[in-house]
Amino acid sequence: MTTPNPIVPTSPASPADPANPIAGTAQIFDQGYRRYEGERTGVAGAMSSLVRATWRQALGLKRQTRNKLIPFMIIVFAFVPAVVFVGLAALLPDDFVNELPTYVEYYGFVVAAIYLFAAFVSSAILCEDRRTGMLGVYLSSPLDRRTYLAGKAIAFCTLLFIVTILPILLMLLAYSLQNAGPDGFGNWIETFAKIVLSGVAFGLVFAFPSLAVASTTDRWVVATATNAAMFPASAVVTDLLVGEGNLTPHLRLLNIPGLARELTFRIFNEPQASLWSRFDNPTWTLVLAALGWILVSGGIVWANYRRLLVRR
Amino acid sequence: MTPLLALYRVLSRNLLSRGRLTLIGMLGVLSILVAFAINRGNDGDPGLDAGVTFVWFLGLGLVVPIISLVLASSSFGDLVEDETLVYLWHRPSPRWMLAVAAWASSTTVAIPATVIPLSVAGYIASGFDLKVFGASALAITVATAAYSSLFVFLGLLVRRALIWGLMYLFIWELFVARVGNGAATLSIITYPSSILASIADVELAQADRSVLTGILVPLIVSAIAMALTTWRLDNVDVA
Amino acid sequence: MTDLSIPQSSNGIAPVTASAPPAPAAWPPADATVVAYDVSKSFKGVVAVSNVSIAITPGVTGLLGPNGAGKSTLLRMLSGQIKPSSGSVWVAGGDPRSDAEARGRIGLVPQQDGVFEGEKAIDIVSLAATLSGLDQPTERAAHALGLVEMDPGLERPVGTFSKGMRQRVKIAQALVHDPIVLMMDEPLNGLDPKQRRQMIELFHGLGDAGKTVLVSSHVLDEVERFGSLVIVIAKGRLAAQGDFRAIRGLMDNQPLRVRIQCTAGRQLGAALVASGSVMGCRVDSDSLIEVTTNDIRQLRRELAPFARHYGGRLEEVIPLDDDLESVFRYLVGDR
Amino acid sequence: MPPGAGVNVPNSETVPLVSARNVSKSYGSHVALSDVSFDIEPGITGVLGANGAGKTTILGMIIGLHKSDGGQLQVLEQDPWFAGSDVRMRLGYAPEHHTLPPTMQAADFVQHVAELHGLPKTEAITRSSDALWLVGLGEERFRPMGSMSTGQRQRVKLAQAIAHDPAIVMLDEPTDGLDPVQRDAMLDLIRDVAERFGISVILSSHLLEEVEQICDGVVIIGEGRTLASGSLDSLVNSEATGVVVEVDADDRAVAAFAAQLQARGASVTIHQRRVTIEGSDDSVFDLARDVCADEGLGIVRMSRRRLSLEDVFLESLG
Repeated sequence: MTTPNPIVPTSPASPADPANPIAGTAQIFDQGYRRYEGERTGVAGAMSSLVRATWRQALGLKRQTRNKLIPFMIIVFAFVPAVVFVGLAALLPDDFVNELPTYVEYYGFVVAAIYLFAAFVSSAILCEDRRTGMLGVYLSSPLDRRTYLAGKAIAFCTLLFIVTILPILLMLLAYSLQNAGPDGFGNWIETFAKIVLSGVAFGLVFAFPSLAVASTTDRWVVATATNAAMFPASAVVTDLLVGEGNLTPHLRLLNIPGLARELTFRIFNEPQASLWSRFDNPTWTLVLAALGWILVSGGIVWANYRRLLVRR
Repeated sequence: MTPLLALYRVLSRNLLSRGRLTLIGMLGVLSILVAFAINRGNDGDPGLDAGVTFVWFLGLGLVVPIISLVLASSSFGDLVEDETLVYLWHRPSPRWMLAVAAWASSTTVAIPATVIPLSVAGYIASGFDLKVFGASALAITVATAAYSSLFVFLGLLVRRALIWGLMYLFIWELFVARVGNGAATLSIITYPSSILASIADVELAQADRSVLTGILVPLIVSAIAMALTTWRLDNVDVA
Repeated sequence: MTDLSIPQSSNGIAPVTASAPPAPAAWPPADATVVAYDVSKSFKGVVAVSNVSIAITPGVTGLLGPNGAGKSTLLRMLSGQIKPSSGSVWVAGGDPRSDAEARGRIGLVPQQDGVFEGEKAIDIVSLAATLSGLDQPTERAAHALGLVEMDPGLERPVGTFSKGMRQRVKIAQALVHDPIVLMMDEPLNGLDPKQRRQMIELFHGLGDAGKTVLVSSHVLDEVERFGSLVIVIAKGRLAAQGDFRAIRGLMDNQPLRVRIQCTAGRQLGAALVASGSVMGCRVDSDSLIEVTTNDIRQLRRELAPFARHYGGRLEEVIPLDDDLESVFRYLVGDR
Repeated sequence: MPPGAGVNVPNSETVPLVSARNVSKSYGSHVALSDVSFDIEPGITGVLGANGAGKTTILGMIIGLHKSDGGQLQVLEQDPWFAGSDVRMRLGYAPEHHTLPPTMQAADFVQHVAELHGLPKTEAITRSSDALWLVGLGEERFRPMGSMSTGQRQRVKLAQAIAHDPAIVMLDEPTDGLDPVQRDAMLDLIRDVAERFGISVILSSHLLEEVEQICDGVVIIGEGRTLASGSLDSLVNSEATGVVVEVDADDRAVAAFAAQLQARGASVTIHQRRVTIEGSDDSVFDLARDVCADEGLGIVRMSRRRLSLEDVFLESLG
């Protein structure tokens, strides 16, 4: 389609024309905008374009440097401990390597970075589209509200997995190279799977509530601030209620960071490290609570978007 | 209706968006819940210290400045953002009225959201001590009024007032002011904390001023902030 | 209208005296209600308006100019919304920036769409009335809404209004205190053709009642209906002020072209050339000619008798470049 | 691509691009459309209507955002409600508002919208660039859109609407906020898109002068009904007879001129200095000429009487 398109002259001069010896040695090409007759990719193509555009929007890619600043700073925060531990593992004698944090303990170092990332990215990808009228552009493309939200959610979750899975995989890789990783291939694969699974669980528990908050407003500053305050607040308040107020420990299921961490502990089957967020609930209630968070938050998002009058 | 009242009315209605009301309501409910928790944790001990510390730390330290910031900074901030300030600004009514209306509206919207839940929460957390209730109510009213005046000015001065305000709160009011005495004199939180400490007769860090000082200084701060806001209104370029 | 001028500076070649206003004796006119004296405005070193001196008298005046030429900036300086970097503004008795009373005599329709989204139309307009210190603000507001043909009883918040309805609320709040001077930045934007016509009639009525109505617009057909007085801003400077037909008359180096359709076109053209009223004549067909003239009035008078003389039926006489559009294009340097 | 393939106007001799038959739509008790019927043929069609007359609703229905309560709506031979994605893939849409993602570069934005409408990435990249060159923003295409002027944004909006080569492009107030010079340039561009590339244009505008300038067809919606639709020529040329003369004279002379005309049996109306002489045959031209010559009046302007679109519009609103 992009090859030059020669214009056939209406009455072409014959190359053999003796009176015009240079005829036929030149051509003028049709350039620039033209019709498109090729295949169209349909809704699937639109979704994939939406997901890629959302990644760029969240990370400030293909934009000026100041738009990249916040997301990349947070990502760096999430990776710094991993890099430090990898460095320590390389430098320290083998005996000490066992003293380094385990994979699941890593979340304790980066939970703040993760919820800041969730808070920032969720508002960046939802609020901006409403404020700039981009949502109207999407809804006049093959996408509709459902596919739009699905694309946004996919893009958001995959982004979150960058900070919930990758640093820990980095640790796994580095520890393995230091011979401090899991013994045997089977164990290695199992650990790998656990890391991915816990990263997914950890990410999803943060992802949906922050999307729900972002769906209520079109000002990203407000959404980011509310989200950033909501996660620690849910931890502090439930801890106070259960710890100080001796209320039912099931209230801890409302503690988003706590729930997320506890899920990872259960996946790795390790004793919990935290002293004050002690979960005694059986695992199935934790899973149920996580699903509840996801469903309720997803419902809030859908309710907000279903009613939304789109400015077109 | 006088111009001042009309301004007050439109500005308060502008502040009462669904999102803000939800936020305020949630914070109120949370404070009372936490207060109950503290009360239960006391197990019947006289909880004067616990109640005052709760009001001081969570109330004056966090809830009051943040609610004041959210409301007061958007009082002009929203108008600048929506480019509607001109409809109030261009009218011949005096500019100080506009400043005072903005302050009064954000304070009166904030007070039910701060004073009521936090004083009640302090009352509960202290094991139902009326002195704590009174002290909290006065201290929080003063703090809300003073913070609101500052943030009304900030909302007119800068575009991203929420972020600048949070930075000011966390760096100055909640950190530096609790470290040194000199800095404490120059921060708002010292004065309502002093009211709370004096009336309830409890020791709190950097809260050794008299009740009178505790009331007067925030009032003077509010007056200065209003004067600055009026000056800024006179000189601002309005879209 | 005698007050018209094309400052040399409009062509970018500023003579030494370009910043000085016209001779003080004649300027500003005694009945001027809006006067700007040598105002300039720059934003962070970028000049938006330079050295504009204008006086505006009662009646409807159209404010024109290309996008980015400083039109809105000038209007905002005249209304007092922004402070000139240099120069001074006087409107109806004072500087609108510092003098609240003078400001109170202005009705302002700003360019932006924003209104108080959560309020009802009647509340917005009566708020404006209250702030202007009027008694019975609700009655005044209902009256003003009636002027723009809106129902004062409308219960919906303005946030749900279409652009055209918001625009009329904006106009109503500007009219509610019966101002001496009305300044409106693109007030017809978003209105449908019927509403446009109503508003133009309203503006005419206000102008006839002795108000000074300053309206900026991008739509030249619309401005022609406001009346013939215009102010043209180009490249941050005052390019022209006055009756646009008179401005056209000052454009000496731009002869007028007229297209004529007449069954005896050829003979008519020859006769017009012979009489000296046209400088050139292009014959497009036997019945269609295009003539170029510097003496349009003589040409107009000769058309009917000459056509009759040759027994030609005159079917069409269309001046090609005496409208506001060509004046505009000339002044903003795009021909 | 074979030579000549670029000229591929959809064959719509028989089937219109958009056809509405008795379409109705209510929101609760509010009737937005009661009975709308029209056909939109290839070329440029202006959709006009008073504010709140249901114009936005019908445009929303064409892109499949609302379901009609009754009647039949066909866009590109499909029902847009049931085939929303397919229809929207072949539509281009430029919204009315001027806000565009401020941090995004124009080229990325146009590319993204082209991809959304089904173009593979490599195609989208080249066509984004082509479209931006076409609208005259070639050199500006890597600028963030937040730094662009209204005129440039309007061009970006056009570019994103046509980059994926739609069959129909819908432009909502495409000249809003443009100055006269920019407006003419934009209208030329739209003409170009329609004529050179065979993309049919549906545009909504409040400026009848510009609709008159570029549209081939017109649909007028009022109070939820179609008030008029058809080709522009058929609408403005119906029943218009007579001649309009503008004379170079003061009001009194104009009145005298009119009186003379009436004395010779003509039926005359005066609007400012413009005198309309009604009459079904062309002798009215001679009459106007003769009276002007006798009275020594200069003729400023003279033309066959023709309804303006504004007349049609206002009349159809009743």
